[in-house]
Amino acid sequence: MLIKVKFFASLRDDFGKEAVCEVDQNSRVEDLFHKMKIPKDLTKIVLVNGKSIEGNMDYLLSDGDTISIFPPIGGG
Amino acid sequence: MAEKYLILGTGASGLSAVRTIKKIKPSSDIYAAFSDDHPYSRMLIPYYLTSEITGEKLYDRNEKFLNDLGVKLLPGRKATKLFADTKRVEFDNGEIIGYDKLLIATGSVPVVPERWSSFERVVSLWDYHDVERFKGRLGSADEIVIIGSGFIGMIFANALYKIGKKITIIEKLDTVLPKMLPETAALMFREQLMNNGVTLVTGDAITEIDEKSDKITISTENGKEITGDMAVIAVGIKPNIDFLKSSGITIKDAIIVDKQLKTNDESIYAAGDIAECPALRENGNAIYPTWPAAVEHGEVAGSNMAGEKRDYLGGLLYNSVTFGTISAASFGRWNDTDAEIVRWKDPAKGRFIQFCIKNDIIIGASLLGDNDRIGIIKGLIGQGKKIAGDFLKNPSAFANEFLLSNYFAGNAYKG
Amino acid sequence: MKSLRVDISKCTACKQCELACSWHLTGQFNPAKSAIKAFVFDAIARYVPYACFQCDEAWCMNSCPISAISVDVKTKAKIVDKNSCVGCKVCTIACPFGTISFDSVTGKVYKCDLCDGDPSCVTVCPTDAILYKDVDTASTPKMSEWALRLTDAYSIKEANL
Amino acid sequence: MSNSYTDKLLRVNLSEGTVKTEKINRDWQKEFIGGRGLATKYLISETDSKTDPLGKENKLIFVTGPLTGTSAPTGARYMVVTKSPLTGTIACSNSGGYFGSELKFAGYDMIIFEGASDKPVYLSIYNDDVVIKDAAAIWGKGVWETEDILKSVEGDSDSRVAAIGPAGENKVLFSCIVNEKHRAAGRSGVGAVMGSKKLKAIVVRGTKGIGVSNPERFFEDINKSKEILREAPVTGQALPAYGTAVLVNVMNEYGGLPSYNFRSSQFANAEKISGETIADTRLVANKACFACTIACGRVTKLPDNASEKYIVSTSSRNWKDAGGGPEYENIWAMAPLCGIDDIDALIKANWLCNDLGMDPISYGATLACAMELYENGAIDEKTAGMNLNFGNAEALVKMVYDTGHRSGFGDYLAEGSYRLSKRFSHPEFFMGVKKQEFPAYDPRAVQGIGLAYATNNRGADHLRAYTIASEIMGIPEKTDPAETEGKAALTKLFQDATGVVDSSGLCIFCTFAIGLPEIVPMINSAAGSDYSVDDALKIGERIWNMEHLYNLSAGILGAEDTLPKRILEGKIAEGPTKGMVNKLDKMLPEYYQLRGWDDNAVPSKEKIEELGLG
Repeated sequence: MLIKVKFFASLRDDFGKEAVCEVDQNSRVEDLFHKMKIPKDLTKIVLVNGKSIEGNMDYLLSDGDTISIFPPIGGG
Repeated sequence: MAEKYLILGTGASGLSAVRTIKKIKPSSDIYAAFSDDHPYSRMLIPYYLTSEITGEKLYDRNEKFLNDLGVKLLPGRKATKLFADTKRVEFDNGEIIGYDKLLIATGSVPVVPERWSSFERVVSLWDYHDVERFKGRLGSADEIVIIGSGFIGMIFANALYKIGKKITIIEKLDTVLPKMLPETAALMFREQLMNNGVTLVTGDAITEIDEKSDKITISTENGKEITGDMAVIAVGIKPNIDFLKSSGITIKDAIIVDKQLKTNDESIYAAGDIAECPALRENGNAIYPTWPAAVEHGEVAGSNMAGEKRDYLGGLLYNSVTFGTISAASFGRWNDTDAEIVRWKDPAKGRFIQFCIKNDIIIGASLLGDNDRIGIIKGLIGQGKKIAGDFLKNPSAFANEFLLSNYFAGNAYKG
Repeated sequence: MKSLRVDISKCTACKQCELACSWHLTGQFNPAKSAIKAFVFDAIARYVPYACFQCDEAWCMNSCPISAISVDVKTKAKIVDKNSCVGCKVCTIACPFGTISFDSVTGKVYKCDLCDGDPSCVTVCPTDAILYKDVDTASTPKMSEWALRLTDAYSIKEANL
Repeated sequence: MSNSYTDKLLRVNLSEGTVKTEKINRDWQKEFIGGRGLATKYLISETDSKTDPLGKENKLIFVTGPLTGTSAPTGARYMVVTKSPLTGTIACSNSGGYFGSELKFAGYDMIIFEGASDKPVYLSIYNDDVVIKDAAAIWGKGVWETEDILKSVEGDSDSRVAAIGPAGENKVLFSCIVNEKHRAAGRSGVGAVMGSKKLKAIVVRGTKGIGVSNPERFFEDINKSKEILREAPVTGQALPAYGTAVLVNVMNEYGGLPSYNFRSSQFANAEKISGETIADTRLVANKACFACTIACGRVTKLPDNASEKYIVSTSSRNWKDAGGGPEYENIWAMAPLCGIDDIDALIKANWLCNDLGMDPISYGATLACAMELYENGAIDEKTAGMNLNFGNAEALVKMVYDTGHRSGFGDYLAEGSYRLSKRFSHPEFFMGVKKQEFPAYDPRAVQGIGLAYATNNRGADHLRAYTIASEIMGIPEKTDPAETEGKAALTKLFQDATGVVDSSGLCIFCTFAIGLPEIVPMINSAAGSDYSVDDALKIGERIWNMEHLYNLSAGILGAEDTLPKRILEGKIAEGPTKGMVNKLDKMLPEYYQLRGWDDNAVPSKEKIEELGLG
C-alpha cells in the first residue's frame, strides 16, 4: 500500500518535503520509519492523517494514509 | 662595529625611538642625553604635583626602562651646538659626543616673559625643578592664578583644583581651550568650570604682575586687578632648538622633516614638538606638539634610523584634557572653515560633539564629555574613508561608522 | 599563539559577551563597562562583536606615560595595571580602534585582558561567534582581520601574525 | 548587600511634569518577586479598577524583574501593566529586546506614569538624570523613525527607546509599545494608554552595574540552565533554526490552524507562509533579545521585486532594509486567518504593524472579522473603501496603515473585532474572549488552550497558560489535545507558573527547556531571596487571583469566562479535526473548583486569606 509522508523543519534537509512510500499491508509506523531510515530520536511529533499517534509506533497504517513527521518544535 | 645612535631628549619621542631602534637592532649602541637629573615623562608632572604619584614613580620607570635596554644615559646635559658635517654634538658641560645617527627630540620650552622669569611666585611648572620649588610653597598658597587656558593651563588648573586650591584662570582670547573647542563647546566648558567654583577672566590680557612677599597682584588690559598667592604661566611653548642655529639643519617654525621624520641631513632625525612634519593628507608641514603625536614620531624616526623604512601617516593633532569630571578632546582639523560641520550637543549633560567633514571624509572632531571608544575618531580620520552609514544624522555613533566602513566596505546601506 | 576570532554570521547580538566581560572587569553586570561590544547594524542584519586586537606595537601601551600597560607574558594581551594608571586618557585617544576606554567611576582606563587566557566572552557565547583559537588551526578570521582594512592608514602589527 | 534589584522606582507625573525617585515597597517585592506581580500590586493599590483606561486616572507601569539585566538566559523582559482599553481588564504586556535591561542599568526596577500631559512629551533617562522633554518633533512619526531621532537627539546610539507609533497616539485599542523597533509589549492596547497620556516614548541609557546576591551560586545556577537550554531540542535547535514560525505547518497538519476567521481550521496554502519557507527564502539573520541564548527572533528581507508591491507611504521606511519578524502569531493572524498567502505582503504588514505600533494578532484578527462581515454583506465596498474579500493581500497592507492612522474604514478596525462586529450587527463574528482576539490555536482542535483562553485575566491569549506546549509539543509531558480531562489542572498549573516567570524577568520561552526547579534558584541567588518551588507557585497563584479580583471589581465577571458560539457549537467542517468543538463546560467547573472559586468565579474567603489578598 502507498503512504504519503510529509517532512517538516530540519527533517527536510535529509528527506525533502514529501515522499510516497510503499509498504506492506498491516505495516506499522515503526515499519515505515525503518524502511525510510528515519531516525526516531530526531522526530518528536508524528501525525497520521492529522491525528497524533501519541508515541505509539505500533500504530497500524492504512492505504492512502498521510503521515506528517516533525522534529522537536517550539513556538508561540 | 655597531652603529652609534645619539638621542637628545628622553621625553615621549626619545623613549619611543629608543624602544623602536632596540626592537629592530637589539645590539645597537644608544646614547641618550637629557638636561634633567633623571629621564621622566612630563605628562606626569601634574600627578606628581598632586602627590598622586611619588617622585620615584615619576622617573624610576623611564630610568629602569632605558637601563634595561642598555642605553647609556647622559643626564644633566643640554646640547649647545650641533656639528652636522662632522657628526658631533657639543653639550653645556663641554663634552662633545659623536654619532652615526642623531635624533633631536628636545621638546619645547615654555614661553615666559623675561620680566617675570625671576619671580618667586610666578612659575611655569615645566620641569621637575619648577615643581619642587612650587610644591614647597603650596601649603601656604590657597589662591592660584593660572595664566592661559590652553591644554597646559588646564591640566595644571585641574591638578591644583584636585588638591583643593581656589583657581582663577585668565585667558587672552574670548573662550577657553581655544585650540581644542569651538565657541559653543568652550562656553559649555566654561560654564562647568564656573560651576566648580573656578573664576574665569576671558578676553583680557595681563599687563603687569606685582609680586609682594606673600601675594601677587595681576593687572589686566581691562583694568582688572586679580590677586592670588601664586601664579602659573601657561601662555605657550616654543621648540627647544636654539642650539641648532647655524648647524645647517633646515628650520622654519621648527625642524623641517620628511615623511620618515628625517631632516635635510641624512643622519639626523627630529621627532615630537620640535619636528615640523608633513600633515595628514594635506600639503605642507606643521608642528604637532602633543604627547601621543610625539610617541608616534619617535616610533617612525626610530624605525627609519634603524634601517627599517617606515612612512609617517601624516601629522594629526589630537589631545584630551580633563577638569574635574569634565573632559574635552579634539582630533585633527575640527575647525576647518571650508568643511561641512556636523554637530550635536546636550548642554544639560555637558556633552558636545562636532565633526568636520570634507569631501565625505572626516577630517576632525571636537568633543566634550566622556565618550567610550573615543580613539576610533583617530581611526576614522586616519583611514580617510568616505562616510558609509547614518553618521551624519547621529555623529555620536562614530564607533558604528568606523565598524561599518571597515567591516562592510562602505556599501552597507546601498541595499 | 591564540587570538580572539569572530564569525559575524553567527552573532545574534544577545550581549552575553558584554555581560560576562563586565562581570570580569567590574564584578557586576554592566555592558557600559564591557571591553567587548556587540555592535548592532539592524538595517543590514549584522551584529559584530568587537574588542581589542592586542596589536603588537600597541598604541595604548606605547603612549602610556607611566608604563601602566604591559604585555602579559602568557597571552600577549596588553593589560592595564590599575594601580599605576593615573587616568590621563592619552591611551584612549591614541588607540585608533577605540578599544581602550576611560571609566569615570574608577578614574582609570580599561580594556580587554583576554581573562588570563580563558576569555569569558568566548565561554559564554551561545553561538560560537567568538572563539579563542590558534592562528594555525582556526579558519575563523581574527577580529582584527574583519575590522581592519586600514592598510593605507594604520598598518597593524600583531604579536601573532 | 548587593542583589539584582535596584530597589528604586521612578514616579513620573505627566500632569504635573514631575519626576520622583522612590524606594520599592520591600514587602510587596517579597510577596510578588517583581515584574508582572509587583507592578500589578502597585496598580491595584493606586488606582480604581473602574477607572477609564484612557483617562488620566489610569496609570501606566513599566516594570522589570530581578533577573532582567543579568546574564540569566532570556533575562531581558520588561512588562507594561495598566488597565486595558481593549478589554477593560488588567493588562500586562511583556517585551524583550534591550529596553528592560537598560532601565535596570540606569538604576530603576520600575516606572510609574500617572496623570496625562497636555502636549506630547517623552521621558529621557540617563542614570539619575531624568527629564520630561517636549515631543512635538516626533509626535505623529512611526516607531522606527522615532527611535532613530531620539538616539540622535540624545546623542547615544546605545540608548534604548520604547515608543508608541501613530496607532498609540490615535488610541487604536490594540496599539502596542515597541522597543528596538521590533520588540513589543504587544497585546491589550497598552500603547493607547501611553498615547492617552501624550507620552510618545521613553529613551533610556544606563551605565550602572547590577550585582547578584550570591555570585558563586548564581553562576552555577545559570550555567546549569544554559546547558539545559542548549541541549534541549526546542531551545537548542528548533527555535534558533526556524523561530516560532515553524508552528504554521505543525498546527496546519494538526487541523488546528484557524483560517478565514475560524470558519476553517486548516489553510491550504500554509506552506507558502510557513517557517520553512521563510527560512529558505526571506530569513537573513537570527536576532536575540538581551542575554538570550535561544535567539528565536527572525530578521527578514524582502526580495528586490517585492519592495514595490503594495506600497503605502510611511515615514522613512526603507523597504530594502532588513526588519524583524514575522513570528508565528503574526503570520497566522495576518495570513491564514485572512485567507492570505502572500509572504511579502505579510512581511510588509508585519513591519508596518511594528512601525505604527500595533498588535498584529488583534489587527489581523480584526481584519479577518471585517472580511467575514464584508463577505456576508454587512460591510460594502463603499464603507470599506476597497474590496475586503478574504485573501486580499493589498487590503492587508493598506488597512494596517489606515488602522494605525484611524483613517477611513481603519477607524472602525481600530476599535478591534468585538466592537467592529457589534457595530455591523454580527457580534457572532467576534472570535475572542473578553473583547480580545484569539491567538493562533484553534480551541476546538486543542481543548486545553480553550480553557486557557476563556479564563485568561487579559482576555483571549496564549501567553498566560501555553498549554500548547503540553498538548502539541509534549513539554513537559504530552497530553492529548482532543481530551478535556486533566486540562483544568494543567491550565491552572501553567497560569501560576507563568506568573512566576513573568515576574522574574525571564522570557516564557525558556520554559520549553527549564522549569521552576531551575528558575527559582536563579531568582534566589540573584535577588537574595529563599523561595522554594512551592513558594513560587503560591506567588503565581497569588498573582493570578489578584488580577482576577481586579477584573471582578471592574465588573468583568465569571460569565465572561467563555468562548464564542462558533467555538462551542460550530463543529469544524473538514480536515483531521472535523466535527470537533471546544468542550469548555467539561473543564470550567473543575477549573473553578481547583482555584477555590465558586460557580461565579468568585474566590472563597479562605482562598483570599490563604493568599494574603484580604
